[in-house]
Amino acid sequence: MAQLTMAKALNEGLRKSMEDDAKVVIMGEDVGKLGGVFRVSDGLQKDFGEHRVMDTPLAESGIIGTAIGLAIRGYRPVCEIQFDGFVYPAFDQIVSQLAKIHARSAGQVKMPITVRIPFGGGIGAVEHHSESPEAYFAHTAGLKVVACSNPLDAYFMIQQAIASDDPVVFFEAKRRYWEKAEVDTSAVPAPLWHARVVRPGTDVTLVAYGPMVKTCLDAATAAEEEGRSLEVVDLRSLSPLDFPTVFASVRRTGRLVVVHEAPKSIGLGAEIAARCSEELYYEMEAPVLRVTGFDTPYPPSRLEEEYLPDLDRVLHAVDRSLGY
Amino acid sequence: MAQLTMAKALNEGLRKSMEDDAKVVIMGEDVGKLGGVFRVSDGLQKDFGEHRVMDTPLAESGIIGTAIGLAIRGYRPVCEIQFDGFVYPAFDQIVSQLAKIHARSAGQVKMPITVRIPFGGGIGAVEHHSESPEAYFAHTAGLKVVACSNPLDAYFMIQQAIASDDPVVFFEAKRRYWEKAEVDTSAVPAPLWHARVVRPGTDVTLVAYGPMVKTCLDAATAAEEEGRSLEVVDLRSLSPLDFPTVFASVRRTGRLVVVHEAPKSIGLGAEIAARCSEELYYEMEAPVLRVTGFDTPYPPSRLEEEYLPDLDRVLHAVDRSLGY
Amino acid sequence: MSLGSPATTDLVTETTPVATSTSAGPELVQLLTPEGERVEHPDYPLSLSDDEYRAMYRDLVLVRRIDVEATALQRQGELGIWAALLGQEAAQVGSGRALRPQDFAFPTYREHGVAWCRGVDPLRLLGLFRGVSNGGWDPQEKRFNLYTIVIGSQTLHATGYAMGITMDGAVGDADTAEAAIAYFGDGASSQGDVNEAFVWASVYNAPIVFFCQNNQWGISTPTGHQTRIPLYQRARGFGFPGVRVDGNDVLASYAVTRKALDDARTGQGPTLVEAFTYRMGAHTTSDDPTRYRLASELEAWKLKDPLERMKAFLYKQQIVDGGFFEALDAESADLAARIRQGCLAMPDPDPLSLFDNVYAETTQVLRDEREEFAQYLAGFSGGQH
Amino acid sequence: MSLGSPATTDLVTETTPVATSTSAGPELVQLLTPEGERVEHPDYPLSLSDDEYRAMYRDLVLVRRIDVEATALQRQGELGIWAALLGQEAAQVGSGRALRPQDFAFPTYREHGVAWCRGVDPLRLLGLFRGVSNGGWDPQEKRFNLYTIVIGSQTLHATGYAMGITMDGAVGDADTAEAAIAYFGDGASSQGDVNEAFVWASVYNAPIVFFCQNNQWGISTPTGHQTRIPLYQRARGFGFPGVRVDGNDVLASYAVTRKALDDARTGQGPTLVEAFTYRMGAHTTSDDPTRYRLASELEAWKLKDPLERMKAFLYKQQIVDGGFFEALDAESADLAARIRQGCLAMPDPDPLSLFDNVYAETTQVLRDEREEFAQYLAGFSGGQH
Ligand SMILES: Cc1ncc(C[n+]2csc(CCOP(=O)(O)OP(=O)(O)O)c2C)c(N)n1
Ligand SMILES: Cc1ncc(C[n+]2csc(CCOP(=O)(O)OP(=O)(O)O)c2C)c(N)n1
Ligand SMILES: [Mg+2]
Ligand SMILES: [Mg+2]
Repeated sequence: MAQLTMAKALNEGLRKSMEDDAKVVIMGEDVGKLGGVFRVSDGLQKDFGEHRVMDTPLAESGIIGTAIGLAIRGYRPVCEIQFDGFVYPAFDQIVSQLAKIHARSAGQVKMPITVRIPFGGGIGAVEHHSESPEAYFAHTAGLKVVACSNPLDAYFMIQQAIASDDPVVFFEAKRRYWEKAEVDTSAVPAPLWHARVVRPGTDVTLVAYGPMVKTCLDAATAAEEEGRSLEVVDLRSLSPLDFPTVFASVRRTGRLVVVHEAPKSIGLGAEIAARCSEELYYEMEAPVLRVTGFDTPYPPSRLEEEYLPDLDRVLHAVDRSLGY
Repeated sequence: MAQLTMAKALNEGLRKSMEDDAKVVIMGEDVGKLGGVFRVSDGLQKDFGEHRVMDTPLAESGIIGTAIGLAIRGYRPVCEIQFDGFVYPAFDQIVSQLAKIHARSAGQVKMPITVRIPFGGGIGAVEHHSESPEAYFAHTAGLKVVACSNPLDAYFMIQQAIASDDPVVFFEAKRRYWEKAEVDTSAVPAPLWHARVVRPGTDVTLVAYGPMVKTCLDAATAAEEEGRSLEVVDLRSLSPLDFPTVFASVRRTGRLVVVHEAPKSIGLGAEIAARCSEELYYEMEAPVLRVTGFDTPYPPSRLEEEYLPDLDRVLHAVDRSLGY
Repeated sequence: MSLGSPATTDLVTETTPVATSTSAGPELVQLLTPEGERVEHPDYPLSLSDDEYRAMYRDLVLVRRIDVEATALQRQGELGIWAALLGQEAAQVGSGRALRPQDFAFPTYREHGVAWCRGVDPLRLLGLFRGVSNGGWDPQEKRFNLYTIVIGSQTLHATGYAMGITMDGAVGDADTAEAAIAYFGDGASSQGDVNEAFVWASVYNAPIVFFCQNNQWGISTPTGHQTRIPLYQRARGFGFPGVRVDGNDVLASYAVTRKALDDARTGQGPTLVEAFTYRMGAHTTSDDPTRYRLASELEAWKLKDPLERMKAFLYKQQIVDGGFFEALDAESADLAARIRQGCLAMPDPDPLSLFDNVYAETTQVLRDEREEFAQYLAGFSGGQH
Repeated sequence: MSLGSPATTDLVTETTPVATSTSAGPELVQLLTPEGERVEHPDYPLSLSDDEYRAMYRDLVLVRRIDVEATALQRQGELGIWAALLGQEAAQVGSGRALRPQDFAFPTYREHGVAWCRGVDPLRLLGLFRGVSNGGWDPQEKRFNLYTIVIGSQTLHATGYAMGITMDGAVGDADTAEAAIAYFGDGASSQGDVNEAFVWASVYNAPIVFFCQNNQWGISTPTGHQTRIPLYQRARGFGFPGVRVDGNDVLASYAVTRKALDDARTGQGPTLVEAFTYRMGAHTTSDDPTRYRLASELEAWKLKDPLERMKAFLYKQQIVDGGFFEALDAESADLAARIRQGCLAMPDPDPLSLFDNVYAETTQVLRDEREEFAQYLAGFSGGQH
C-alpha cells in the first residue's frame, strides 16, 4: 500500500489500463512529453511510445472526432481535455456523435471512449480554467459521467471507465490532485455507477461529488463538534445517478443538502432535489436545499473563495434544513 | 388584425425590427434567397439587401463567432441555427464568448445577439432535427433563453429579443410554425421575461413552454370534460425563469406538473421542481411531477409519438398528482 | 460588389453561381467527355474490360433507379424525407468501385451510390428516411459507416480510423494495405471539423482520401459562398495534394479515386479529391430549388448527365447491344419493385425499443423509465384511459 | 517513423523541432539581420526617421521590462500566473506599431507588446493575471479587444468585425479606411475556428490581417505537430496571400504588417502573416519547458534576440549615443516601479461584484441570489457564525 496523490493514482490507473489492454491509447494536448499540464499522464509516453500516448494538434473537436474513428477501428481511446473550459469546441462531437453512435447503430458500434476533464475551481487560475460543466453532459442521453474525489477512487474509477464499453466523461477534481491518501491497489473496487456513503450520520444528508466531497467531510467534522451528525454521500457517478443510495440515506436522516460548485440553476442539485422531493414526499422533514456556485460566470480568482461553496455555507444550509 | 401562422408572425417581427433599427442584420445558412428552410426570413433579403440578410458559409461556430465581431462593431445580429441539433458546433462560441463577454468587459461590451433555433420534434424528421437543447443554454450564466409558443408571442418576443442588449437564445416551437392565430400588432406586449397564465384553473397547475403549451391547453380542455380545472402557465422565458408567476399559480392550485419534450434528467422541469419544492414546501399538496422526453436520444420518427409527451401522458400525471 | 455579400475579386472563380458553376476549369481530370468520347490523361491511365465497363454502367442505372423509387415513395408518404443523389451517380459509383474490400468508407446522408457499391441493401437506407431507424446496417460488416447528418463530423471519424490503420501497421503493401475514404459536400468544406480533419490527416500522414462532391449547392447556398478558389486547392494549405475530377465521368472518378486510395495505402498520405458535379434534384424532398436557382442551370448540366455519356460510350465502343439495355431495364424494374415492397412491409419499431441500446450497459435510471412507460402503455390496453 | 506520431515525409519541414525550428527557410522576409545589418526586400521598402527607429527600440525595451516585472511579481505571489512574451517583442511591437488608430486588434492572452502599442496601461493587463478581473480595459476606447483565452475564438470575432468595416463602407481610402488584425499562435492554427475565420474572411473579402506568431511551441507541442508545411502557406488553401516574416526583426514585422493592413483597408482582402519567432521563456509561469525542449534550442535563438539586433543596428547606424540608453534604462526602471506599486495596491474586488454585469439588464433570479448572499455575508459580520 502506498500513499498517493490523486494525480499519481490516476497515473497509476492509466498505466494499469494500458498494460492490461494494448488497445488503450491516450490522446490530447501536451499529454505525451510533458505528461499533461497536471502530470496525470507523466512518463506514459516514455514507457508506451508515441503511438499509444499522442500529443495531438491543438483542437478539441479533432481529438474527440478522431478518437471516435479510432474506436470504430477497435481502439479504446482516453482523451484528455486540458481544462474544463476547453471542452466546448468538442461539444458537438461529444453530444451528437459520441453519445449517439451506440444507439444509432443499434448497438453494433461500441464507443469505449473516456474523456478526462480536470474540473472545478479553487486553484487561482484565469478565466475558463475553473468551470464545472458536468450538467451539460449528465443531461445528455447516451453519455455516462463520473467524478472522482479521492486517490483510491481515482485509481479504480479511471480503469473502470476505460474498461466500460460506453463513453464516459470522467471529471477529476483538479484542486484535489495533490491530496494524498493510501491506495490499496489490490482492493476490490465498488461498481463504477454506485454512490458511496463516505461518512455515516443521522441528522442531515450531504450529497456531493468531486471537489465538494472534502468540503462536506470537513463540514461534517465541524458539525460534530456542535453535536450534529451529518451523513456525507459521494455520488461518484453523475449519470446514471445512483438514487437508491441517495434515497436510502435521506430516508435515514429525513433531510438533504446537495452541494456543488456548478451554477445552481438546472445543475445536478436540481435533479436530485426533484427526485427526492417526489420519491420521498412523505418522508422528508425539510425541503432539499442546495449549496452551489452562483448563476454567474466563474469569477476572477480573487473572488473565487466567495463563489465556491465552503464549509460555512454548507453548515449554514444545514442550519436552515434543521430549522424546518 | 390578421390571422398569421407563427412562422409568418416571426417573419413580420423580424421585418419590423429591421425597419426600426438599421443595425439589425440576419445571418445564417439559407436565410437569404431561400428565406430559411422554414421560410421565417422569407422575402427579407429581397427587401433589405444581401448585406442585411446574409447567406453565410456552412459553419455554425463561424456564424456565432462573426456575429460577435459584428456586435463589437455595433451591429445587432440575428443568427439562425437551421435546426436544434446543429447548434452544437457553435457551443463554444455561445457558452465561452457570447455568454461571457459582457461580464468579462465589466459591461463595456454589449452582446445584443439573438440566436434563433427552431426546436423540438413531432415533424417526422430524421436524426438531429427534433431536439430540445434548451437546458444547456438555460444552465449557462450570461445567456437569456426564451421560447415562443404562439403567433402573437412570436411577433413581439422576437422584437423584444432583438432589442435586448443581452444575448438571447430564441427557441421556436417548430411544429407550431404553421398554426394560425390573430396577431394584433398594435397590442402592448408583456415584458419578455414574464411567464403567462394562458388558461386559468384551480385544481392543478401545468407549466410548459414552446410546443408543449398547446399540448397542455388541449389537456386542460379534455380535463374540463371530466370536471377538472387545470391552470396552464406558458413560461415564455426559460432563463431567467419567472418564479413569481409560477409560485403564484401553484399557491392557488397546490399541485404542479411540469411538461417538456427534452429529456427528464437535469432539464427545466428539475429546476422548477426543486424551486417549488423548496419555496412552497408548506403549500404543496403533492410533489411536483414531470412529464418529459425520456433519457434517451431522440428516437427515429416512427417512435416520436411515443417519445413526446402528449395529452394522455399529461392527464395521467394530473391523475397521479391528484392522487396524493 | 454588394456590401456584406461574398467578394468579387479577381481571385473569385465562382461568385455568380449560375454563370460559372458548369465550368470546372482546365484543371479538371476527365476520361470521358460529355459526348461519350474516351480521352486519356497522363496521370490516370485506365483500361477496363468490357465486362467492367458494363458493370459500371449497370451500377449507374440501378443506383439512379433506387433513387427515383425512393423519391416516389417519399411523395407517397412512405418516407419522411429523401436526399436524392440524382446527378451524382458517377462520382459515387466511380469512387465506390475504386474502394477495395478492406477499405472503409464514411458517408454523409447522400451516398446511396457508394452504399450500393459496398453491398448495403438499399432497403436499409430507406429505413432511416422512413423513420424506423437512425442507422440501419452493420458498419463493420460492410465497411461502410452509418450515414452522418451533422455536416462534416464524419471526416474526423474517417481520419481517426485511418490513423488506426497506420497504428495497426496496415499501410504499405499495394494490395493488402487499407485506406479510409471520407465523403463530404462543398458546403461542408467550411466546417471547422473538416479543416481539423485536414490538419490531423496531414500531420499523421493518414491513409485517407477526402472525397468532396462539389454539387455546386449546399441547399440554397452556391459554392461561391463557401470558397473563392476551387475547392480542391484547399488541400495545398495543409500540405497534401488536391485534384479536381469530372464527377459526372464515372471512369475519371474511378481512376482518380483509385490512385488516391493507392497512394494512401502505400504510405503517401492523404489526397483531397474534388468531384465536380451537380445536384440535379432538390436538396431533399422537402426543398424547392426553384426558389433559388435558374432552370437554365439545370438544363446546362443535363447535357453532362453521367448516365448518358456512359451509355453513349458503350454504344460507340460497341460494347453492348440492345439486349443488354433490355435486361438492365428488367433488372431495374425488379429492384424497384423489391424496394417498394420491402419499404411498405417495414414494420414500425416496438415502442419500448426507445430504451434499447442507449448504452452498451443500460442503467437503473433507464430501466425504471422503461418499466414505468411499459406500465403506462399497459394501462391503455387495460382500458385505464 | 514511429506509428501514430506525426509524419515524416518529404513534405515535412518541422518534424523534429529542435533540429529545424530555428531555420525559417528562404521565404523569410527580413529587413534586419540578427547581427543588426539593414537589408532590403523588394516588396517591403521601409525608410524610417531616426526618431522612429529609436521609438521602436524604446518600445522593445519597455515591453520586455513590463514582462520581466510581471514575471517577478508572479514569482512573488502577486499574480496568479503570467504568460510571458519574452522573445516575441519584435513581432508584437512591429505589428502593433503598424496599426493605425482606426484599426482594431484582437489579441490572445500574450499580446502585451501590442497592448502597449495600443496605449493600454500594463497595469490593466496585470489585473487579469492577478485575478481581480477577467478583462480590465475598455476595448472600444483602445480599439484593442479583451484578451481571449479560448484558443482561436478571437479570429472569428475579428473577422466579423472586419465584415462590419466593409458593411460600414469604411474600406477603400488608403488613409482613413479601417482594418482588423487577429493575433493567434502556431498551435491555434489547428482549431476549427481559425480555419472557419479563413473561410469567412476570404469569402467576404474582409479587411483583416491574420497575424500568427509561430513561436515554435504550443505549450510542449512543437509546430511540427500542428502542420507539416510552413504555416503561412495555409492561406493559399483559402485563396488569399500568406507571408512569412522574421518575427524577431521589428522592422520587417512592421513593414510586412503595414502592407497587409494597407491591402486590407484598400479592399484587397485578407493576408496571413506568419511571424517566425521563438518563445524564449516558459509557456506561462506554471510551465516547465525543460521537460520538453533542449537548452541548446534556446541558446540558438538567443543569437537572434530581437532587442540585441535592433540595438546593434542603432549603434552601427550611430543613431544613438550612450545617453539614450541611460535615459531608457531610467525610464524602464520607473515603469517597472510604477507597475510593481500599482500591482501591490490593486484592491480585491467587492464580493458582491460577483453579480455585477452578468447581464446588461439583470434578472430577478440574480437579484435574489445577490440579496441572499449579501444577507449571508452580513450574518458573519454580525457574528452569526
Ligand atoms: C452542422 C450542420 N449544420 C446544418 C445542417 C443542415 N444541412 C443539411 S445538408 C446542408 C447543406 C450541405 O451542403 P453540402 O455539404 O454541399 O452537401 P450536399 O447536401 O450538397 O450533398 C445543411 C446546411 C446540418 N446537417 N449539419
Ligand atoms: C480551446 C483551448 N484549448 C486548450 C487551451 C489551453 N492552452 C492554452 S495556451 C495553449 C497553447 C497555445 O499555443 P499557441 O497557439 O502556439 O500560442 P502560444 O501560447 O505559443 O502563444 C493551450 C493548449 C486553451 N486555452 N483553449
Ligand atoms: Mg453540395
Ligand atoms: Mg505557439
